[in-house]
Parts: sequence; C-alpha cells; structure tokens
Amino acid sequence: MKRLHKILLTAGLGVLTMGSLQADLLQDAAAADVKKVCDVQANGLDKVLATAAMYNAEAVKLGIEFKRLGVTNSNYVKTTTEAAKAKKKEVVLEYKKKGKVKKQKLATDYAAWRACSFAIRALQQKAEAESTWRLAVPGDGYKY
Amino acid sequence: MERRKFLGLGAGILAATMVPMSISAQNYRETKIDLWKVKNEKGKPGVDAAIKALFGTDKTEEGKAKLKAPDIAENGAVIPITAKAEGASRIAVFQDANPESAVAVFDVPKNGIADYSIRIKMQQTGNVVVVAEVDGKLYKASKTVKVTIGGCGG
Amino acid sequence: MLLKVVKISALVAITACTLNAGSFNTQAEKDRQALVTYMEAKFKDADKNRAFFPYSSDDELKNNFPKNIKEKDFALGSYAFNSRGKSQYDDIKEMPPYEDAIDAGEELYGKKFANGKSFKECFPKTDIAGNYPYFDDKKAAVVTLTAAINDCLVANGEKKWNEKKGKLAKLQAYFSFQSQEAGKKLDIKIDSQAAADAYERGKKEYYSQRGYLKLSCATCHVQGAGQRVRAEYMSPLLGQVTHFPVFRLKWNSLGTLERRMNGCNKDQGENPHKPKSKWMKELLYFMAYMSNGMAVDGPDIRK
Amino acid sequence: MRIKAKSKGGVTTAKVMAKHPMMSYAEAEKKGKKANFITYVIAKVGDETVYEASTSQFLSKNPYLKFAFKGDHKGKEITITWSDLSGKSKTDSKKIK
Repeated sequence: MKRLHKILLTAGLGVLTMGSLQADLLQDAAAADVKKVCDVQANGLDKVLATAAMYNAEAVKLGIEFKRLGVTNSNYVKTTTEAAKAKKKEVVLEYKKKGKVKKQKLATDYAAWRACSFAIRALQQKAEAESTWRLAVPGDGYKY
Repeated sequence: MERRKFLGLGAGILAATMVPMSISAQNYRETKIDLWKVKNEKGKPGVDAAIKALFGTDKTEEGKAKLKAPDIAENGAVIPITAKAEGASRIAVFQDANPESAVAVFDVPKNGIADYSIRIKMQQTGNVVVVAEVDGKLYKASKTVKVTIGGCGG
Repeated sequence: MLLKVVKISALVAITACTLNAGSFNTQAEKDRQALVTYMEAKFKDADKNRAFFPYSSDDELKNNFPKNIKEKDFALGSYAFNSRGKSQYDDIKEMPPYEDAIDAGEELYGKKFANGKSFKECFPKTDIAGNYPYFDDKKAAVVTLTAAINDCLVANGEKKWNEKKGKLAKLQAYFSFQSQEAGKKLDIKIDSQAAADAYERGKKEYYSQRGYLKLSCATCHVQGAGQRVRAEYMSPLLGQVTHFPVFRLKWNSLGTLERRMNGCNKDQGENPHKPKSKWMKELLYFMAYMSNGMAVDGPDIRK
Repeated sequence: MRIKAKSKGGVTTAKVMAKHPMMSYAEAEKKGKKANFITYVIAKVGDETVYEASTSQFLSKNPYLKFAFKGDHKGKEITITWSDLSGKSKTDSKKIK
C-alpha cells in the first residue's frame, strides 16, 4: 500500500512539474513584447532566430503551429537559420502545392521577424484563449 | 475501327429517323465542322458568328426561347442550365466565357419535347445564349452568369 | 501488489460511474440547445436581424435568405440560407455525381481481405454513420468512423487508406447512404466522465482562436454563420457534420470530414491537424454532438 | 452510364449521366494530356429517336443530360449511345419505369 502511495505521489509530482514548465514558456510568450523581442536590428539575426526556434518548438508541441501560404513556421525557422548561417540576404522557402514544389522568396531579416513573431503569437493566442474562448459560446459567455 | 463502327451506326439512325416533321437527324460535329471552331476573342465574342455558322443567319427575335441559368455559379466547372422553347425543331447553346462559343446543339425529334437540361463549364464570368428555331424563325434568350473563384477550404 | 492497484482503480472507476450515471451529457445537451436557439433566432428573419449580417446587401437579405429557418433545415449547411445557391444544389441533386461512389463503397464493403475476412466482420451493420464518433472507455479515446475503418484494415493485416479521399470516402459514402435510407439520426453518446471531458476539450478548441489569422472555428461558423466572405456563405456549426462524406464542386471529388477540416485549418493559417490526432477526434466529437438528433443526410453536395 | 427513365401522364422523362472526363483543349494543355470529350449523343426507344445532341468540350466532367419526350413507354427499353472525339463510343440501355 505504502508503495502505491509513493508511485502516485511521484507520478503526481512529475505531472505537476511538466505542467508548470510548459506553463512557463506560455507565460513568457504571453508576456513578451513581440515588436521588441523579434526586432532583428535591435537583437541581431541569430538571437531572433534562437527565440523563434525556442517558442516555435513549444507551439509545435502544443499543436498550434502557424502555417502561411503553404509554409509552416518550422519551415520559416529552419530555412531562415540556414540562410543566416550562409550569410544569405534572401531566403527561399520551398513548399508543396498539389504535389508540385513551389518557392517563396523573402529578405532574410524579414523572414526571421516573421518566424519569431509567428512562434510567439501562436503561444500568446493560446494563453489569451484560455480566458476568452467562453465569450463566444452561446448559452455561456456569448450574448446576442 | 470503333470509329467506323460508330459511323455505321449513325447512318442507321439517319435512315431510321427520316420521317416527315422531324428534320433529318445529324451529327453537327460532322456536318458543321466550322461551328465548333468559332472563337471568343477579347472584346469580340463569337456567339453571333457561331449562330450564323449553324443557322446560316444571326437574325434572331426575343421571346419563345427560354433559358434557366444561375446569377452566380456555385462553381464554374458545374453550371446547371436549362434551355427550352415550345415547338422548337432545334435548340443550340452558346457562351462567350470560353475560348470557343458553341456548347451544344439539340435536334428535337418528332416526339421530343424541346426542354433540355445540361451542366456546362465556364472559365470566367460571361453570357450564356440559347437560340431556338421555331417554324423556321430564330429566337434568342441570354443571361449573364457570374463565375467567381471558389474560396474557402482545401 | 499490481493486482491490488488494478482492483482499487477499478473500484474507484465503478463508483465514479454509478455516482452520476446518465448525467454526463447534461452540459453538452445544454450547449446544443443554446446553439439551436441562437441559430433559429439569428435566421428567423435576416432582413430584420441585420446586425448579424453586416456585409450582406439589401437584395440578399430580402431575396436570398429564407425566413424562419428551423433546426433540421441547417443540415443543408449554407444552402439553408442561400436560396440562389440552393436551386443549383437541387439541380445537381437530380443526378448527384457521387452515386457511383456509393456503389463502389458497397463493393469495398463486401470485398474480401487477403485473410479471407471483410469489413462485414468489423461492421456487421451498415447503417452506422450516425453512431460515430463515439467515446471508447477502454481505449479512453474518441473513435471516428474514419479511424474505425483504418483500424479494421490494420487488424486484418491490410494497409491503411488515405483518410481524406478515395476508398475510405467511398466506403463512408455507402455507410452514410445506408444510414440515410434507414432514416437514421445522429446518435452521439456521452456516458462517462472521460467522454464528457473529451467533449469539453473539443468544445474549447472549437471556440479558441488559432492560426496567424487569429480565427476560431466559431468566428466563422457560429458568430460568422450566414455572413459572406467574397462569394462564400459561411456554414453553421449546427448540422455541419450530418452530410459527410461530401462531393465538393471545388474538389470535383468526394472527400471525408477530415479532408474538409484540414481545409479549414489551412484557412485559419494553422498547420493542419492529422485526422488521427486526438485534437481532431475530440473536436469532431464536440461538433457531432452539436448536431445530435439531426438526420444523417450524407453523402451530399457542397460548393 | 447512369440512366433513370420514367413514364408518367403520357410523357417520358430521362436523366442520364455519362462517365467521361470531358477534357477541353485548354484543360488538356494544362494537364499535358490529349483533349477528348463526348461529341454526339443519341437516345432511342425501339427504333424511334427520342433525343439527339451534338456536344462540345464545355459540358461538365461526367456530363448530365435531362430530356423528355411524348408517349407512354413504361416497360420499354431506352438505349443511349455516345461517341467522343477519340472515336470511342458507348451504348447502354435501361428499362423505363
């Protein structure tokens, strides 16, 4: 019996800590000022891309990753990071549409900004939705 | 081979339908080859030319010919239309939205009722035109169908 | 020791069930009623309720929106409130392009697997479209018809099918048609706490904004239902799942509900969720309950 | 071919859906295929022609044809034949309800 308690306890703790860790990244994102954090001029390309990678990884884990015109934000992060390493001024994003490979060209700085802001906004929206989603439910928060 | 077989069949039909009142059955693909080639050029729709190619004249009157077509197509690839004209011996459908004008020509057989429904393709907004031949006179009806690029969803 | 744990947890589970049995769908039923009330009120008279339709022209409001649309009418989706589109829909329904798919589905249903068995073993009855999705307490997960079909294939040593179109859509077309013919209604059950939780999670996702366009499903299909985006009328959540698989003129082919859902994800600017993901299944569970009691009317035609 | 034919009040109505891609020249060019579409359709009851249409590339994929003709033909067979640009032709029959 004792052992059972132990098991439950440790398991519980595990869940707790995991939960709180995840919450932290969400909270950070929620508190972050996208315009500042993702500003390439101010923070430099590499820092912005690192930020993007960190938050986007969390967004992917939570299943809320952005995708724009066929390009996932992971694609933005990956391709832009490679371009930055290669000191390229332009990023060429490749994506599939109806089986065919299509290309999108973007200035590297701008692609980095987008990767970063998309990653953070995804998390911000989730955090925000926690308190706002019921406002849209008929019979609950939604009044008409 | 198959082609020849079919022509044979067609000939058989011709013979079978050589009855008074019903104008001789024919495959306009073979008898009016030019009709199907009449182009719709920018600012110069080919509908009238196509009517002339089929009926020998493009002088038409209002009334008698009736056309049912949507104001806004749900999808340009499947536009349900109905063409009718009481007592018509021939009904033809044209449009000015595609590269060529002619869509279909119906010969109304002896006991046929001149009321035909088909589904057509239009690659952009344009006019659908129906011309019916009633007692040797041509009657025209037309309608503009808006074709929008379908929007939501994968 | 381990046995003890199992026994205890089992005991707990049982008591939990017996405590509030039958009441697990109370909240869901409240939500459904409220949705029906909202939709019927909104579409009672579009011309008078203009506040709901800010972008519609006088002509639309007066001539295109029918009045007094009732719950069952919403099974038609946006055609419930788009008379002009509806008349084309009716014309196409005269001889719908999906009838071959139903026949093909019937063949697939009877076709033997390599192991000599067939779908008949997994699905003894064919008028079952309205019973999915359901919550499987043993698996502690929502089971969609799409998933059930693929599970059956795998269990019989066959390859999974594409979850969006093709064979799977055809077999579903057959099941839906059989259900429609038998006059079946959507019969979605929520009869455990775990099921109720899955429903609540699905509901929360439906009403949560997502994607770079910051749209929730509800933005378009609850608050936005009946409003126009370019030439599109947005369909209502109520009745949204009754008619799948659907032949979309845009696709020019038959597709599953999951295929359509991925289209919506894309429009929201979000990386689409996998049809077999927990997220998708629980969202569909919620959506299905919102149409609970409505007639199964798939397969059908949509723009 | 899908054929539904019904006789009622001295009028027979037929609904036909042929299985055909109806590949227009423009579509064919895009897809890198050869244009092909139904060019001629004829329907007969016994040896009487009841429908005849010369058609083009602009009918929808799997074209739908609805027509009616005078006469109560309950129980008789309606026979529909189409041929396409490639010269292929197909004939199907159905009992009139």
